[in-house]
Amino acid sequence: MTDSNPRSSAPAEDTAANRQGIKIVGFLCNWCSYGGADTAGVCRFKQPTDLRVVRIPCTGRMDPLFIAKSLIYGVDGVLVSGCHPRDCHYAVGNFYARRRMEAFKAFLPFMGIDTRRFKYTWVSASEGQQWQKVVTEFSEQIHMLGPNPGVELRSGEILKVSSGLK
Amino acid sequence: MKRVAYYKGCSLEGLAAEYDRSTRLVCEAFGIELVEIPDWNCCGSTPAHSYDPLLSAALAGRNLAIAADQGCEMVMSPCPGCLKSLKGAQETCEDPKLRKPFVDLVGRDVDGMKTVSLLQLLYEEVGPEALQKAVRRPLTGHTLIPYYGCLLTRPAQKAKFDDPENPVSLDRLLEATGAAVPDFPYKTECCGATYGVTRNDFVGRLSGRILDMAERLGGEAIVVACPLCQQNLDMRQDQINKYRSSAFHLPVPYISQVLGLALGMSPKMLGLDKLCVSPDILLEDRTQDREAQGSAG
Amino acid sequence: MRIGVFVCNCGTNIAGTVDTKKVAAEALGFADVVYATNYMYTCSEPGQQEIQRAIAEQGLQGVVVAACSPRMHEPTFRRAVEKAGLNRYMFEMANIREHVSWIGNDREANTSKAIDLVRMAVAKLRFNAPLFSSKMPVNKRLLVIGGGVAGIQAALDCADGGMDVVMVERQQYIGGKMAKLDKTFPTIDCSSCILGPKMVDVAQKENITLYAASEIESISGYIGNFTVEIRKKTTFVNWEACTGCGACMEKCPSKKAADYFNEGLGAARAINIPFPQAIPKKAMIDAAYCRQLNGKKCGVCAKICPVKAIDFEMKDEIVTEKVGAIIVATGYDLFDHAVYGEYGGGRYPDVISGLQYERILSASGPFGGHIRRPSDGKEPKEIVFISCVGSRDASVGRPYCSGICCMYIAKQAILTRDHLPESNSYVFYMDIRSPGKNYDEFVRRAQEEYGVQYIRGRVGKIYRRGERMVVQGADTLLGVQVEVEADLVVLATGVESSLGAGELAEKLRISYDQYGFYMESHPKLRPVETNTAGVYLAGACQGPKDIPSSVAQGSAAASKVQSLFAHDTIETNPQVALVNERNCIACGKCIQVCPFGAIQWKELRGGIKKAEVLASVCQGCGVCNATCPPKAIQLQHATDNQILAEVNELCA
Amino acid sequence: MLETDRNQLHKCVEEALPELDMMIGWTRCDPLQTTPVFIRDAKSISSLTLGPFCSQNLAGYLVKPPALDAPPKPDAKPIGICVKGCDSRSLVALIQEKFITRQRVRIFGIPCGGTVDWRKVARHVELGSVKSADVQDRVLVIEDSTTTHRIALEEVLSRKCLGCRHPNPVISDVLIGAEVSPRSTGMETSYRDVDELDAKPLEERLAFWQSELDRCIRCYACRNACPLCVCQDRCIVETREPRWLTQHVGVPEKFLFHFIHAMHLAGRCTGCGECERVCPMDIPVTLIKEKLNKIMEEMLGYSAGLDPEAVPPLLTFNPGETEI
Amino acid sequence: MAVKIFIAADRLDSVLEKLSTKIDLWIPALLKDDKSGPTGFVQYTPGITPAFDRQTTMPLKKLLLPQEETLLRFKYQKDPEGSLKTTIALDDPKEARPTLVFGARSCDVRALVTLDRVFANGPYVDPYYVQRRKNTLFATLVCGQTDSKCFCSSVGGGPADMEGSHLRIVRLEDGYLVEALSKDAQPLLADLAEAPDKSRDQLAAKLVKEASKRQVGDLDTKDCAPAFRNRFQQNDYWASMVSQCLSCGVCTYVCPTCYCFSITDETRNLEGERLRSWDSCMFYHYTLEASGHNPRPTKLERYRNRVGHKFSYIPERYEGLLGCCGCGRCIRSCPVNIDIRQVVGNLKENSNEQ
Repeated sequence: MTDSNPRSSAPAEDTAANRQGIKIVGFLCNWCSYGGADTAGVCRFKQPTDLRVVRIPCTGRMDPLFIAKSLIYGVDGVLVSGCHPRDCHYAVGNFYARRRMEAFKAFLPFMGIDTRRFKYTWVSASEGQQWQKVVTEFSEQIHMLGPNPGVELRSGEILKVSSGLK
Repeated sequence: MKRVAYYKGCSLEGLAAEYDRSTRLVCEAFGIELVEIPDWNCCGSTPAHSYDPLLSAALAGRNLAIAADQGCEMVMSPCPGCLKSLKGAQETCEDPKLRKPFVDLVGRDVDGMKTVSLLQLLYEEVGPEALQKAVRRPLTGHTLIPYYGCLLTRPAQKAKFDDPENPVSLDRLLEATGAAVPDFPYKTECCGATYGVTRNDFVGRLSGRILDMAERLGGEAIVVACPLCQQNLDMRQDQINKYRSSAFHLPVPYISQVLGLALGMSPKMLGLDKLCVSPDILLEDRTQDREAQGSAG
Repeated sequence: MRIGVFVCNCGTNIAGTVDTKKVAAEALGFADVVYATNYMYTCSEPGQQEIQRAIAEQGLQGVVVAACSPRMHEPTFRRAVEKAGLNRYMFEMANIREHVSWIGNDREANTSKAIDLVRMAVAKLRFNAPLFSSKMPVNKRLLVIGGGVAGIQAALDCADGGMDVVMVERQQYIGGKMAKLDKTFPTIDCSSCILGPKMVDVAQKENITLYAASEIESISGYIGNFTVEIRKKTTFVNWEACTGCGACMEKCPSKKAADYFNEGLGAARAINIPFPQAIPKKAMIDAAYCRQLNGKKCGVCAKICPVKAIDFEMKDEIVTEKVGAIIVATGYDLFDHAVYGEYGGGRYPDVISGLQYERILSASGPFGGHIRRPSDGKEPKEIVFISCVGSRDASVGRPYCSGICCMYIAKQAILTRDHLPESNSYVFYMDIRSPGKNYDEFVRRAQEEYGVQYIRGRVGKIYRRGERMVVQGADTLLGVQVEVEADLVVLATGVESSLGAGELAEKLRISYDQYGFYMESHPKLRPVETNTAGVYLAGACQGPKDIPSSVAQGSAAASKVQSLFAHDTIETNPQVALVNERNCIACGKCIQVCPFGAIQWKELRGGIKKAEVLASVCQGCGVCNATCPPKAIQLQHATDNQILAEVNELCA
Repeated sequence: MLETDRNQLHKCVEEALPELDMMIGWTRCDPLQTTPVFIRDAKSISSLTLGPFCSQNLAGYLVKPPALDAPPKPDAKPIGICVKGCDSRSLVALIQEKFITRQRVRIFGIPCGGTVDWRKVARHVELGSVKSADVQDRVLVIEDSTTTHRIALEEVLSRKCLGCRHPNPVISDVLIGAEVSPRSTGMETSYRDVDELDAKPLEERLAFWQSELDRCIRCYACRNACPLCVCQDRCIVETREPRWLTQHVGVPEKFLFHFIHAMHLAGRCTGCGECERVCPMDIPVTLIKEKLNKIMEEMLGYSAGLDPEAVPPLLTFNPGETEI
Repeated sequence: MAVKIFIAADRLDSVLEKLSTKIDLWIPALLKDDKSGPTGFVQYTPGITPAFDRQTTMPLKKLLLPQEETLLRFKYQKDPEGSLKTTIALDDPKEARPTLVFGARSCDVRALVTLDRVFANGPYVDPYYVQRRKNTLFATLVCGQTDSKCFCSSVGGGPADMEGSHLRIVRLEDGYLVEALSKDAQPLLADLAEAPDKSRDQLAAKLVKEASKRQVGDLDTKDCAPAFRNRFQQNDYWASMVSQCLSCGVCTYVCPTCYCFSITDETRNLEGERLRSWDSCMFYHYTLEASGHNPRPTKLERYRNRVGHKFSYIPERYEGLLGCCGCGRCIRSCPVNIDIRQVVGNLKENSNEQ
């Protein structure tokens, strides 16, 4: 739910109290999405404060294992954003990324990790409003999902899930 | 023996009966087995698709479905109007949004079917070389004007046959009969189509222009492949003469009739007598005087 | 490691919604942080001096500034720390303004986020390593591909700048399309009068080496050190000896050779010098039409050549040139109007293209400057011009406007009235595009002074009626169908990318759009550069444009090259990939994915090979680092450890 | 029938051995199991065997250390290698990624009716006491000290063989024995186990992998048995530079290890099942790679190790594909 | 008078339940819900299924040398002025609790002899190991089911070898006869189950006598140390023996007597821990030096080292003690079925035929 006037107060009442310490890591490509986040800032488009940005040169630099490490070790949400296909500063970086991210997103649920905790998208340097929309919606989705339980086996929890394998 | 589903269409049962008869004879002569679609229905033509595209698609689609059940992959329709509806049906069946309602109405999908006009069938399956070898009564010495009309090669994306703006297939086939075929500029101009009933002044001007250019180029006959064009140019030739105070006397035979003639079939069997403007001029055998003058064909 | 953290208030931009004091206090609690303070305006002069003082006094080995976006002031702070003797890459920024203070009013949440970002920056800094840009020697020689007006302009500017220039032109003459023009708009200058001297300069300047009738065979290397192989196509004439006297042309028995220069209107001889002012003024044999070369006995030209320059055994020759930069000025080609069946599909001789009409108008043209109909040579009385043939028409894959046709139609219509005062000219147009200086006034003159009849509407069909051509179109302003009986129809065929543009782009490793025009680095801010370092663009090869813009781009590209060659060496960007040879298993995946071909094999003893990064070609995208399974290749300043360090700070 | 095939193999190897540097094949070392063998002289050719007990995928020996650090000399003689259907796909994958050239290998293709999983045999028979074992037309006959057991081969086939689509070698110079009809052609059967796990709710899938991977002892047998894991000696799972994993043996570390192995094989794994066969803790790790293979097939219509010219999908891109 | 009890098969669970209340009880159990799946020593909790019928996949060493053990934790405190003066707070590992391993086999316990020689009686005493070792009692099962891979007799052990054990368990048709061999184990048996009747006692004694006579495996390990030294340089011997090796860590991780470990500091900002974790000499990184040189670059040297360590270095250093307990786990779990008995057996022959 984003309100129409971006300049009004923060859309969701996100005081520290109901933050539950949600942490979202954002891998933003330096040329487009990091610029888009800057534009959103310059235009004062209000956003929730859960996102922590890691600047990478290009989504082509994005090894899906960074996302795996984050989600396995308890980061609540991972957002990857880069230049629109065909706009990449390095011409083809996001083409490589698109296949890797799509394959990884389809792979996560198989391992029991909620794929809704990972989102990849394309936002250019001028799309400040679009960036606000992406961050707000993704933060709300992660809040709905709550803190990431990670894969740690609670001590003593000997789980005997019978494998259906023949 | 090439098996082709034959979708006659309403006009070939009525006004254009000679087109139907000559088509069957020519196809048979070239070993093409026409399997008339049993219990075929009217394609809805312009009224249907202007009222409801799904209705028009389903009407034509039903015929395609029956043809598919007969095991034919190719459906031929001599009338461009019916051909347009058939292709419209195929397109609707492939459209993801409309596929479901279409299949519900028709009962099955019609993927993989090929829909062609008589001209396309003759040009692609037979071809000018084979035609030339089969000619018994060459029409050398005659000048024939090829007239395609507006629908035969258009719209380009759907028709996918010959060059929509500058078609040559009819020209090649007629040249194969030995006739002289000038480059006719109005080969794809409109003949006035259905305005013949409501605004026959349009037909007077548009078809008149075609007849005028044909006469100017020394044409002895305008060969057509569409019953509606034939109707405007042939049946309404006297109205046109009245409208333009001209004196055109140009027979307008169908492509199948001309080819039949060249193959040596009798004019009676080809239904040449059914034409309003008498095509007798075409029957003159000018092969001798052509040799006598010794000039190239 | 001794790290200093500087939290900026940025006036109230940050301090307004972030407790910068608390951030600094928290930062002091992190491992390795020995100094933390907050400052009013860190990017200001005193702010930077504060940092430099702290580096000296505290012996800092790394600095974190928590302020605005690094895209804004990273260079500023890097220079500041460098002045204080610290390597500029031992520095990180935390963006607590655009990403924190400006996008939320919750002071507590903002402060905790700022603290997180500072902790992440400090974590990354621990893995930073000093980086040094290496100096690559520059071979101050320029290669200009394409000898049109843009290429000539670029070559002359650089040659005047004292640089060695190598120009390669595919045709046997330079001057490109402009050489074929009679006059140019809007001043109706005679094209060869303004182009001729420049062409002569190209020929006469010692530091310009001209390879006409030659093509690029292959290009390797990188900015500052390109190795170019040029294929000198065989002309069957020894150009050192040939004086251009033209004797061979007169005597050559094969008179029906294709006359490419006159756009196929006239007929040329098998051995030919295309036009009198041709540079280089050398003869060339068109192998397709020469009798001798097609097995028949002839050799007339060889016999009468006063300097014995003819050599039927001459073969193509590959020449290698080493250059430091490349300017691509390969120009454009015209749309082939035969695609339009309704305009006759190329069957009617009197329906010609704009460039063919330009040849007819030209004194060195097939009819010596007299306007004649190509079919029967008669003087035409009614002439129809049709604009947008193969432009602004998506159905033939040319949705774009070619920009120059409206102007050259007006010019040709004016010239027609000059040549044939009684003639009538008609122009079918959709819109008139005349944006340049004195452009619209020029078109206005054509309409008012020269009585050219402008009809707003498309032409539906052209067909022959008797000797004349009927142009059937619409006049949308009067709302009627119009028919014009004309003697001559000129189609203003649109501009498209030159033949073979795609293959050349692959050799240059630059990208091109779906129409074959080369992709500039940024349409507005860097129009003459490409994404490949050291390769620049000029003229219509980058997109349809008129002569003034092409010349301007020629000079622009030349200035780019001159600024590149102003220094003896090029500083390479140190944020490039680096291979740890111990972990490299030579699987070649990095070489396969590198978009810039910046990685090559390095042969070691015993047939062992490892990957090696060319520092000056690598652009720092990091695709290789993401692809390498053993992570042997690491993108400096964005290594796995650095990114993982930032991620680990956020893990539970 | 096995007998004639074995003789044919021996004959073919005998003919080819002079031109070969060496011949890699299997030999019987235990009634129910084989061990790879590297034959250089004619007299040990007789030890070569084939059949349902030959489970190892020999393709790895061509490229893994020490072969990795000793690239073949240009004039080196080719290496002979026995390959089943799934092993042959590994060879094609290695050729695709230019670890070996086609001329480097003389391939003896052996159509495969499925390999025996000794763990499943252990459910019927006490392995230690097995004296001899043989397969006669799809029935496994085992003699131990007391009785003779007859078990239908279908009962003891390895999991990967149940949905096998490529029993016949996709590439070979010499074919030993008659071709076998594939057990399934569609994706439904070959990814049956993947679909079964995918159908479970998310929590149950997590619990399944937590309990399975909790048993993992990080012995890296699955990595070292994988023919495509050529960088096993420099694997980021063990190195401290860059530091992806710590030495902890908690479930997160094992999750990340198996994520790394799976993602490095995405679009490359040919489903030869070695990783699962060698796991001392009997963890179905091939299942993880099968899921990624299914994604590659659905998303990009690509199966690894079938066309030597094809480029693994994650090493290339297609600007047009906006729909994935 | 030796204290003996007889536990009927069906009452085994309740006895174990009772025993686990008195002492930390570890028994061999299924690690996976598959009867023929992997087994290992697990702390007894109701609901796990014991697996006494066969040798465990994972060895006993997991109990005494856990795969991951925090040696110490450290935490830096920074003093407020920001200079890096730091203090380190160490915390000692928790005390080891008295433990009973019920159901290990003689080869498992035999392996402890080697481990004790290295960790407890060697020049450097490992406090962590010694503490656990002293607090652990072993109720060892006389081994009834040996298979083709076992060779405990050839390395000084035997199916009924009770060295190092405190209780002996004999498997009868209908239950288990447990006899305390050492005094401090006797209180354990108190009021667990009633004493066995005479017939069972005699039957058990007969079984024990039979087992101790049985010769398991025929590997000749006499003076294998010098034989190994002769073979050391012959690379083609090792190539012919173990070219098929994958150099993975299975054989070392399932081997009861392989005790190599690696110590790493895992730090996070200001805190961290010193971690001891299993390592394997079969891994490349085991001997990779900082310079990049690796004295054992290929799997052949590494396997040679493994054989040498067990059958040459330890015997020469510890008066003929062998570093192998003949359990055969490395043979059973090896992905390519390398048989160490073949490699050791052929050490002596001068011609190295297969």
